[in-house]
Amino acid sequence: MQVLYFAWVRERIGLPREQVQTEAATVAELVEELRGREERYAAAFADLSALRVALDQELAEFTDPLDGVREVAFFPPMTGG
Amino acid sequence: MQVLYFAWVRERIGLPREQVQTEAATVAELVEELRGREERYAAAFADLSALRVALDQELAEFTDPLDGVREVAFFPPMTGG
Amino acid sequence: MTVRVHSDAFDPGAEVNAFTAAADGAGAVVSFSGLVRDVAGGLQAMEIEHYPGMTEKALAEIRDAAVRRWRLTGALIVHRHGVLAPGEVIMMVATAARHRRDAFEAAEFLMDYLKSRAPFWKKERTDAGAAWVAARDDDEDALSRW
Amino acid sequence: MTVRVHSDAFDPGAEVNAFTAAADGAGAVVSFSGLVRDVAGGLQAMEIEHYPGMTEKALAEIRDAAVRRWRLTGALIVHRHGVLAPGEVIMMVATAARHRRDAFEAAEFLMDYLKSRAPFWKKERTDAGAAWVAARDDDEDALSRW
Repeated sequence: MQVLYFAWVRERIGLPREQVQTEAATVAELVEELRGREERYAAAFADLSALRVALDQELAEFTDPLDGVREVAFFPPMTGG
Repeated sequence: MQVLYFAWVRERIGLPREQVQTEAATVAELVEELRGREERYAAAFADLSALRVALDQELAEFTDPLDGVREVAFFPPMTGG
Repeated sequence: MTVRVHSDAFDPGAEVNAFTAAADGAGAVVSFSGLVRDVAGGLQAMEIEHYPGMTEKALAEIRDAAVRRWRLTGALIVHRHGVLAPGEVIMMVATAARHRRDAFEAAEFLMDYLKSRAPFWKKERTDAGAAWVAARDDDEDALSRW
Repeated sequence: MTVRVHSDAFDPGAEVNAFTAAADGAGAVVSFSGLVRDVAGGLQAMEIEHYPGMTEKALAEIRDAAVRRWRLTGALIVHRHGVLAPGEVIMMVATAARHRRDAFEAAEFLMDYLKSRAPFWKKERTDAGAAWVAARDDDEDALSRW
Protein backbone atom coordinates (compact mmCIF):
# COMPACT_ATOMS: atom_id res chain seq x y z
CA MET A 1 0.00 0.00 0.00
CA GLN A 2 0.96 3.63 -0.37
CA VAL A 3 1.93 5.31 2.90
CA LEU A 4 1.96 9.12 2.94
CA TYR A 5 3.50 11.51 5.46
CA PHE A 6 2.70 15.20 5.94
CA ALA A 7 4.13 18.20 7.81
CA TRP A 8 6.64 17.27 10.54
CA VAL A 9 5.94 13.56 10.13
CA ARG A 10 7.19 13.90 6.54
CA GLU A 11 10.21 15.90 7.71
CA ARG A 12 11.19 13.43 10.44
CA ILE A 13 10.88 10.42 8.17
CA GLY A 14 12.45 12.28 5.25
CA LEU A 15 9.94 11.08 2.67
CA PRO A 16 6.56 12.33 1.43
CA ARG A 17 5.36 8.82 0.50
CA GLU A 18 6.51 5.27 0.02
CA GLN A 19 5.20 1.86 -1.07
CA VAL A 20 5.00 -0.49 1.92
CA GLN A 21 4.51 -4.28 1.82
CA THR A 22 2.81 -5.33 5.03
CA GLU A 23 0.67 -8.03 6.61
CA ALA A 24 -0.46 -5.62 9.35
CA ALA A 25 -4.16 -6.08 10.15
CA THR A 26 -4.67 -2.66 11.73
CA VAL A 27 -3.18 0.83 11.61
CA ALA A 28 -1.62 0.22 15.05
CA GLU A 29 0.14 -2.90 13.75
CA LEU A 30 1.45 -0.97 10.74
CA VAL A 31 2.79 1.72 13.10
CA GLU A 32 4.59 -0.98 15.14
CA GLU A 33 6.24 -2.32 11.97
CA LEU A 34 7.34 1.15 10.87
CA ARG A 35 8.68 2.02 14.34
CA GLY A 36 10.87 -1.09 14.18
CA ARG A 37 12.51 -0.07 10.90
CA GLU A 38 14.78 2.83 11.80
CA GLU A 39 15.28 5.55 14.38
CA ARG A 40 13.65 8.24 12.17
CA TYR A 41 10.43 6.18 12.06
CA ALA A 42 10.58 5.58 15.82
CA ALA A 43 10.98 9.35 16.31
CA ALA A 44 8.07 10.18 14.00
CA PHE A 45 5.73 7.68 15.67
CA ALA A 46 6.92 8.25 19.27
CA ASP A 47 3.66 9.82 20.45
CA LEU A 48 0.52 8.62 18.71
CA SER A 49 -1.61 11.17 20.58
CA ALA A 50 0.17 13.83 18.48
CA LEU A 51 -0.71 12.03 15.24
CA ARG A 52 -3.75 11.55 13.04
CA VAL A 53 -4.32 8.89 10.41
CA ALA A 54 -6.41 8.79 7.23
CA LEU A 55 -7.36 5.63 5.32
CA ASP A 56 -8.07 6.16 1.64
CA GLN A 57 -8.37 9.88 2.36
CA GLU A 58 -10.88 9.59 5.22
CA LEU A 59 -9.95 10.33 8.85
CA ALA A 60 -9.70 7.06 10.78
CA GLU A 61 -8.65 5.54 14.11
CA PHE A 62 -5.42 3.69 14.93
CA THR A 63 -7.53 0.67 15.85
CA ASP A 64 -9.15 0.53 12.37
CA PRO A 65 -8.47 -2.50 10.10
CA LEU A 66 -6.43 -2.17 6.90
CA ASP A 67 -8.41 -4.65 4.76
CA GLY A 68 -8.71 -3.32 1.25
CA VAL A 69 -7.03 -0.02 2.11
CA ARG A 70 -4.78 1.35 -0.66
CA GLU A 71 -3.57 4.61 0.88
CA VAL A 72 -2.61 5.33 4.51
CA ALA A 73 -1.58 8.84 5.57
CA PHE A 74 0.02 9.97 8.84
CA PHE A 75 0.11 13.62 9.91
CA PRO A 76 -0.18 15.95 12.89
CA PRO A 77 -3.50 17.59 13.87
CA MET A 78 -4.65 19.92 11.11
CA THR A 79 -4.12 23.67 11.26
CA GLY A 80 -5.97 25.05 8.26
CA GLY A 81 -8.22 28.06 8.10
CA MET B 1 -40.82 71.15 21.52
CA GLN B 2 -40.28 69.47 18.15
CA VAL B 3 -42.35 66.32 17.67
CA LEU B 4 -41.28 63.97 14.86
CA TYR B 5 -43.20 61.10 13.27
CA PHE B 6 -41.75 58.27 11.18
CA ALA B 7 -43.01 55.47 8.93
CA TRP B 8 -46.76 54.72 9.28
CA VAL B 9 -47.07 57.11 12.25
CA ARG B 10 -45.97 59.89 9.90
CA GLU B 11 -48.39 58.69 7.21
CA ARG B 12 -51.39 58.48 9.57
CA ILE B 13 -50.78 61.90 11.07
CA GLY B 14 -49.86 63.35 7.68
CA LEU B 15 -46.81 65.28 8.92
CA PRO B 16 -43.13 64.45 9.37
CA ARG B 17 -42.70 66.92 12.25
CA GLU B 18 -44.39 69.79 14.06
CA GLN B 19 -43.76 72.31 16.85
CA VAL B 20 -45.92 71.47 19.88
CA GLN B 21 -46.60 73.73 22.87
CA THR B 22 -47.33 71.53 25.84
CA GLU B 23 -47.31 71.39 29.64
CA ALA B 24 -47.25 67.57 29.58
CA ALA B 25 -44.91 66.19 32.25
CA THR B 26 -44.38 62.78 30.64
CA VAL B 27 -44.45 61.18 27.20
CA ALA B 28 -47.74 59.47 28.15
CA GLU B 29 -49.33 62.83 28.97
CA LEU B 30 -48.13 64.24 25.64
CA VAL B 31 -49.68 61.27 23.85
CA GLU B 32 -52.99 61.93 25.64
CA GLU B 33 -52.96 65.55 24.49
CA LEU B 34 -52.18 64.56 20.89
CA ARG B 35 -54.89 61.88 20.88
CA GLY B 36 -57.43 64.54 21.90
CA ARG B 37 -56.63 66.80 18.94
CA GLU B 38 -58.05 65.01 15.92
CA GLU B 39 -59.02 61.57 14.68
CA ARG B 40 -55.78 61.10 12.72
CA TYR B 41 -53.79 61.50 15.97
CA ALA B 42 -56.14 59.14 17.81
CA ALA B 43 -55.60 56.60 15.01
CA ALA B 44 -51.82 56.94 15.09
CA PHE B 45 -51.67 56.56 18.88
CA ALA B 46 -54.42 53.92 19.23
CA ASP B 47 -52.06 51.13 20.33
CA LEU B 48 -48.99 52.24 22.26
CA SER B 49 -47.59 48.69 22.29
CA ALA B 50 -47.05 49.13 18.53
CA LEU B 51 -45.10 52.36 19.05
CA ARG B 52 -41.67 53.39 20.21
CA VAL B 53 -40.54 56.79 21.44
CA ALA B 54 -37.18 58.60 21.41
CA LEU B 55 -36.33 61.65 23.51
CA ASP B 56 -33.59 63.83 22.06
CA GLN B 57 -32.65 60.94 19.76
CA GLU B 58 -32.34 58.28 22.49
CA LEU B 59 -34.85 55.43 22.86
CA ALA B 60 -37.08 56.07 25.90
CA GLU B 61 -40.18 54.86 27.72
CA PHE B 62 -43.70 56.34 27.64
CA THR B 63 -43.44 56.90 31.40
CA ASP B 64 -40.30 59.07 31.01
CA PRO B 65 -40.45 62.79 31.98
CA LEU B 66 -40.21 65.53 29.34
CA ASP B 67 -38.22 68.08 31.45
CA GLY B 68 -35.66 69.75 29.23
CA VAL B 69 -36.47 67.58 26.21
CA ARG B 70 -36.32 69.43 22.88
CA GLU B 71 -37.15 66.66 20.42
CA VAL B 72 -39.67 63.81 20.80
CA ALA B 73 -40.03 61.19 18.07
CA PHE B 74 -42.75 58.55 17.65
CA PHE B 75 -42.34 55.57 15.34
CA PRO B 76 -43.08 51.85 14.95
CA PRO B 77 -40.54 49.17 15.95
CA MET B 78 -37.45 49.44 13.78
CA THR B 79 -36.86 47.18 10.79
CA GLY B 80 -33.34 48.01 9.60
CA GLY B 81 -30.61 45.63 8.55
CA MET C 1 -14.28 51.89 13.39
CA THR C 2 -16.44 53.60 10.75
CA VAL C 3 -20.20 54.16 10.59
CA ARG C 4 -21.78 55.49 7.38
CA VAL C 5 -25.40 56.16 6.43
CA HIS C 6 -26.23 57.32 2.92
CA SER C 7 -28.55 56.79 -0.02
CA ASP C 8 -25.80 56.01 -2.53
CA ALA C 9 -25.15 52.43 -3.54
CA PHE C 10 -21.84 50.94 -2.37
CA ASP C 11 -19.67 47.99 -3.42
CA PRO C 12 -19.55 45.45 -0.56
CA GLY C 13 -16.57 43.60 -2.04
CA ALA C 14 -14.53 46.79 -2.32
CA GLU C 15 -15.58 47.69 1.25
CA VAL C 16 -14.44 44.29 2.55
CA ASN C 17 -11.09 44.59 0.79
CA ALA C 18 -10.43 48.13 2.05
CA PHE C 19 -11.56 47.14 5.54
CA THR C 20 -9.28 44.08 5.53
CA ALA C 21 -6.29 46.10 4.36
CA ALA C 22 -6.84 48.60 7.21
CA ALA C 23 -7.52 46.05 9.98
CA ASP C 24 -3.97 45.94 11.28
CA GLY C 25 -2.88 42.63 12.80
CA ALA C 26 -6.21 40.91 12.17
CA GLY C 27 -6.25 37.17 11.52
CA ALA C 28 -10.00 37.01 10.94
CA VAL C 29 -12.41 39.25 9.04
CA VAL C 30 -16.17 38.62 9.05
CA SER C 31 -18.61 40.51 6.86
CA PHE C 32 -22.38 40.49 6.63
CA SER C 33 -24.49 41.98 3.82
CA GLY C 34 -28.25 42.37 3.86
CA LEU C 35 -30.03 42.32 0.49
CA VAL C 36 -33.45 43.42 -0.70
CA ARG C 37 -35.27 40.11 -0.94
CA ASP C 38 -38.47 39.58 -2.91
CA VAL C 39 -40.22 37.36 -0.36
CA ALA C 40 -43.71 37.09 -1.88
CA GLY C 41 -42.87 37.88 -5.53
CA GLY C 42 -43.82 41.07 -7.34
CA LEU C 43 -41.64 43.39 -5.27
CA GLN C 44 -40.90 46.55 -7.24
CA ALA C 45 -38.91 48.54 -4.71
CA MET C 46 -37.94 48.75 -1.07
CA GLU C 47 -38.07 52.20 0.52
CA ILE C 48 -35.91 52.72 3.58
CA GLU C 49 -36.80 55.61 5.85
CA HIS C 50 -34.55 56.65 8.71
CA TYR C 51 -34.21 59.26 11.45
CA PRO C 52 -31.26 61.50 10.47
CA GLY C 53 -29.19 62.33 13.49
CA MET C 54 -30.48 59.56 15.72
CA THR C 55 -29.46 56.92 13.16
CA GLU C 56 -25.79 57.87 13.22
CA LYS C 57 -25.86 58.15 17.02
CA ALA C 58 -27.54 54.76 17.50
CA LEU C 59 -25.13 53.01 15.09
CA ALA C 60 -22.10 54.58 16.80
CA GLU C 61 -23.39 53.40 20.20
CA ILE C 62 -23.88 49.86 18.88
CA ARG C 63 -20.38 49.87 17.39
CA ASP C 64 -18.90 51.19 20.67
CA ALA C 65 -20.67 48.46 22.64
CA ALA C 66 -19.13 45.82 20.35
CA VAL C 67 -15.66 47.39 20.63
CA ARG C 68 -15.91 47.34 24.45
CA ARG C 69 -17.02 43.73 24.54
CA TRP C 70 -14.74 42.01 22.00
CA ARG C 71 -11.10 42.44 21.06
CA LEU C 72 -11.51 43.95 17.61
CA THR C 73 -8.96 45.51 15.31
CA GLY C 74 -11.73 46.96 13.14
CA ALA C 75 -15.50 47.44 12.88
CA LEU C 76 -17.57 48.86 10.02
CA ILE C 77 -21.27 49.63 9.57
CA VAL C 78 -22.67 50.95 6.26
CA HIS C 79 -26.44 51.38 5.81
CA ARG C 80 -28.37 52.83 2.89
CA HIS C 81 -31.66 54.71 2.94
CA GLY C 82 -33.96 55.73 0.11
CA VAL C 83 -35.39 53.61 -2.71
CA LEU C 84 -33.71 50.26 -3.49
CA ALA C 85 -34.44 47.61 -6.12
CA PRO C 86 -34.77 43.85 -5.42
CA GLY C 87 -31.33 42.25 -5.09
CA GLU C 88 -29.59 45.49 -4.07
CA VAL C 89 -27.38 45.54 -0.99
CA ILE C 90 -29.13 47.43 1.85
CA MET C 91 -26.35 47.39 4.40
CA MET C 92 -23.24 45.65 5.62
CA VAL C 93 -21.20 45.21 8.75
CA ALA C 94 -17.62 43.96 8.97
CA THR C 95 -15.49 43.02 11.97
CA ALA C 96 -11.80 42.17 12.27
CA ALA C 97 -10.07 40.42 15.17
CA ARG C 98 -7.10 38.23 15.93
CA HIS C 99 -9.35 35.23 16.49
CA ARG C 100 -12.37 34.16 14.52
CA ARG C 101 -14.77 33.73 17.45
CA ASP C 102 -14.44 37.43 18.38
CA ALA C 103 -15.04 38.51 14.80
CA PHE C 104 -18.09 36.25 14.36
CA GLU C 105 -19.70 37.14 17.69
CA ALA C 106 -19.15 40.87 17.26
CA ALA C 107 -20.66 40.79 13.74
CA GLU C 108 -23.76 38.95 15.00
CA PHE C 109 -24.05 41.38 17.90
CA LEU C 110 -23.85 44.38 15.53
CA MET C 111 -26.58 42.87 13.36
CA ASP C 112 -28.87 41.95 16.25
CA TYR C 113 -28.70 45.45 17.73
CA LEU C 114 -28.87 47.20 14.39
CA LYS C 115 -32.10 45.32 13.55
CA SER C 116 -33.93 46.37 16.72
CA ARG C 117 -32.22 49.55 17.91
CA ALA C 118 -31.29 51.62 14.86
CA PRO C 119 -34.11 53.84 13.53
CA PHE C 120 -34.73 52.44 10.05
CA TRP C 121 -38.10 51.42 8.62
CA LYS C 122 -38.71 49.43 5.45
CA LYS C 123 -41.65 49.79 3.11
CA GLU C 124 -42.25 47.35 0.27
CA ARG C 125 -43.80 48.51 -2.99
CA THR C 126 -45.49 45.75 -4.99
CA ASP C 127 -48.06 45.58 -7.81
CA ALA C 128 -50.70 45.32 -5.06
CA GLY C 129 -49.60 48.51 -3.30
CA ALA C 130 -47.22 49.51 -0.54
CA ALA C 131 -46.86 48.09 2.97
CA TRP C 132 -44.56 48.71 5.91
CA VAL C 133 -42.48 45.69 6.89
CA ALA C 134 -43.47 44.51 10.37
CA ALA C 135 -40.77 44.00 13.00
CA ARG C 136 -40.12 40.34 13.76
CA ASP C 137 -40.51 39.13 17.33
CA ASP C 138 -37.45 36.97 16.91
CA ASP C 139 -35.37 40.06 16.08
CA GLU C 140 -36.27 41.52 19.47
CA ASP C 141 -35.70 38.12 21.12
CA ALA C 142 -32.23 37.93 19.53
CA LEU C 143 -31.01 40.66 21.89
CA SER C 144 -31.44 38.38 24.91
CA ARG C 145 -28.39 36.39 23.71
CA TRP C 146 -26.04 39.24 24.59
CA MET D 1 -21.86 25.43 -3.59
CA THR D 2 -18.24 25.70 -4.69
CA VAL D 3 -15.02 24.38 -3.10
CA ARG D 4 -11.65 25.49 -4.49
CA VAL D 5 -8.09 24.71 -3.36
CA HIS D 6 -5.17 26.36 -5.16
CA SER D 7 -1.89 28.18 -4.64
CA ASP D 8 -2.91 31.30 -6.57
CA ALA D 9 -3.87 34.42 -4.68
CA PHE D 10 -7.55 35.42 -4.94
CA ASP D 11 -9.53 38.62 -4.37
CA PRO D 12 -11.94 38.10 -1.44
CA GLY D 13 -13.99 41.20 -2.30
CA ALA D 14 -14.51 40.04 -5.87
CA GLU D 15 -15.38 36.57 -4.56
CA VAL D 16 -17.98 38.00 -2.16
CA ASN D 17 -19.55 40.09 -4.91
CA ALA D 18 -19.73 37.19 -7.39
CA PHE D 19 -21.05 34.90 -4.66
CA THR D 20 -23.72 37.43 -3.66
CA ALA D 21 -24.82 37.93 -7.27
CA ALA D 22 -25.22 34.16 -7.68
CA ALA D 23 -26.96 33.48 -4.35
CA ASP D 24 -30.49 33.59 -5.69
CA GLY D 25 -33.13 34.82 -3.25
CA ALA D 26 -30.70 35.38 -0.39
CA GLY D 27 -31.39 38.13 2.11
CA ALA D 28 -28.18 37.57 4.07
CA VAL D 29 -24.60 36.89 3.00
CA VAL D 30 -21.83 36.18 5.52
CA SER D 31 -18.17 35.92 4.61
CA PHE D 32 -15.09 35.02 6.62
CA SER D 33 -11.47 35.56 5.56
CA GLY D 34 -8.43 34.19 7.34
CA LEU D 35 -5.21 36.19 7.04
CA VAL D 36 -1.55 35.41 7.64
CA ARG D 37 -0.95 37.08 11.00
CA ASP D 38 2.48 37.91 12.36
CA VAL D 39 1.82 36.90 15.98
CA ALA D 40 5.29 37.19 17.48
CA GLY D 41 6.88 39.62 15.01
CA GLY D 42 9.54 38.72 12.46
CA LEU D 43 7.37 36.42 10.37
CA GLN D 44 8.78 36.14 6.86
CA ALA D 45 6.42 33.65 5.30
CA MET D 46 3.71 31.12 6.01
CA GLU D 47 3.93 27.81 4.18
CA ILE D 48 0.72 25.87 3.82
CA GLU D 49 1.00 22.17 3.06
CA HIS D 50 -2.05 20.08 2.20
CA TYR D 51 -3.06 16.57 1.15
CA PRO D 52 -4.17 16.80 -2.48
CA GLY D 53 -7.24 14.67 -3.07
CA MET D 54 -8.21 14.34 0.57
CA THR D 55 -8.40 18.13 0.96
CA GLU D 56 -11.03 18.59 -1.73
CA LYS D 57 -12.97 15.59 -0.42
CA ALA D 58 -12.90 16.83 3.19
CA LEU D 59 -13.98 20.34 2.22
CA ALA D 60 -16.83 19.01 0.07
CA GLU D 61 -18.03 16.86 2.99
CA ILE D 62 -17.95 19.85 5.36
CA ARG D 63 -19.87 21.95 2.83
CA ASP D 64 -22.44 19.16 2.33
CA ALA D 65 -22.94 18.88 6.09
CA ALA D 66 -23.65 22.62 6.30
CA VAL D 67 -26.05 22.46 3.35
CA ARG D 68 -27.97 19.61 5.00
CA ARG D 69 -28.20 21.42 8.33
CA TRP D 70 -29.08 24.99 7.35
CA ARG D 71 -31.32 26.49 4.65
CA LEU D 72 -28.65 27.97 2.41
CA THR D 73 -28.93 29.46 -1.04
CA GLY D 74 -25.14 29.38 -1.45
CA ALA D 75 -21.92 28.17 0.16
CA LEU D 76 -18.31 28.81 -0.88
CA ILE D 77 -14.94 27.60 0.43
CA VAL D 78 -11.64 28.81 -1.09
CA HIS D 79 -8.31 27.78 0.50
CA ARG D 80 -4.78 28.50 -0.67
CA HIS D 81 -1.68 26.36 -0.24
CA GLY D 82 1.97 27.16 -0.84
CA VAL D 83 4.02 30.10 0.40
CA LEU D 84 2.17 33.21 1.64
CA ALA D 85 3.42 36.56 2.95
CA PRO D 86 2.20 38.24 6.18
CA GLY D 87 -1.15 39.97 5.60
CA GLU D 88 -2.12 37.75 2.67
CA VAL D 89 -5.53 36.09 2.62
CA ILE D 90 -5.18 32.35 3.31
CA MET D 91 -8.76 31.29 2.81
CA MET D 92 -12.37 32.35 2.89
CA VAL D 93 -15.82 30.92 3.32
CA ALA D 94 -19.11 32.54 2.37
CA THR D 95 -22.69 31.52 3.06
CA ALA D 96 -26.00 32.90 1.77
CA ALA D 97 -29.44 32.34 3.26
CA ARG D 98 -32.83 33.98 3.53
CA HIS D 99 -32.25 34.75 7.20
CA ARG D 100 -29.12 35.97 8.88
CA ARG D 101 -28.99 33.38 11.66
CA ASP D 102 -28.66 30.53 9.14
CA ALA D 103 -25.91 32.34 7.24
CA PHE D 104 -23.94 33.16 10.41
CA GLU D 105 -24.25 29.70 11.96
CA ALA D 106 -23.36 27.91 8.75
CA ALA D 107 -20.26 30.10 8.25
CA GLU D 108 -19.05 29.41 11.80
CA PHE D 109 -19.73 25.70 11.32
CA LEU D 110 -17.72 25.66 8.05
CA MET D 111 -14.82 27.40 9.82
CA ASP D 112 -14.88 25.16 12.89
CA TYR D 113 -14.82 21.98 10.81
CA LEU D 114 -12.34 23.32 8.29
CA LYS D 115 -9.90 24.14 11.13
CA SER D 116 -9.89 20.65 12.61
CA ARG D 117 -10.97 18.32 9.80
CA ALA D 118 -9.43 19.57 6.56
CA PRO D 119 -5.85 18.37 5.92
CA PHE D 120 -3.87 21.63 5.94
CA TRP D 121 -0.74 22.33 7.97
CA LYS D 122 0.91 25.68 8.52
CA LYS D 123 4.62 26.33 8.94
CA GLU D 124 5.94 29.74 9.96
CA ARG D 125 9.29 30.98 8.67
CA THR D 126 10.90 33.64 10.86
CA ASP D 127 14.42 35.07 11.28
CA ALA D 128 14.89 32.46 14.01
CA GLY D 129 14.00 29.52 11.75
CA ALA D 130 10.92 27.57 10.78
CA ALA D 131 8.29 25.96 13.00
CA TRP D 132 5.03 24.09 12.44
CA VAL D 133 2.01 25.82 13.92
CA ALA D 134 0.51 23.70 16.71
CA ALA D 135 -3.19 22.85 16.64
CA ARG D 136 -5.17 24.73 19.28
CA ASP D 137 -7.18 22.72 21.79
CA ASP D 138 -10.00 25.24 21.53
CA ASP D 139 -10.24 24.56 17.80
CA GLU D 140 -10.98 20.91 18.54
CA ASP D 141 -13.32 21.94 21.39
CA ALA D 142 -15.23 24.24 19.02
CA LEU D 143 -16.67 21.18 17.26
CA SER D 144 -18.66 20.23 20.36
CA ARG D 145 -20.97 23.20 19.67
CA TRP D 146 -22.48 21.52 16.62
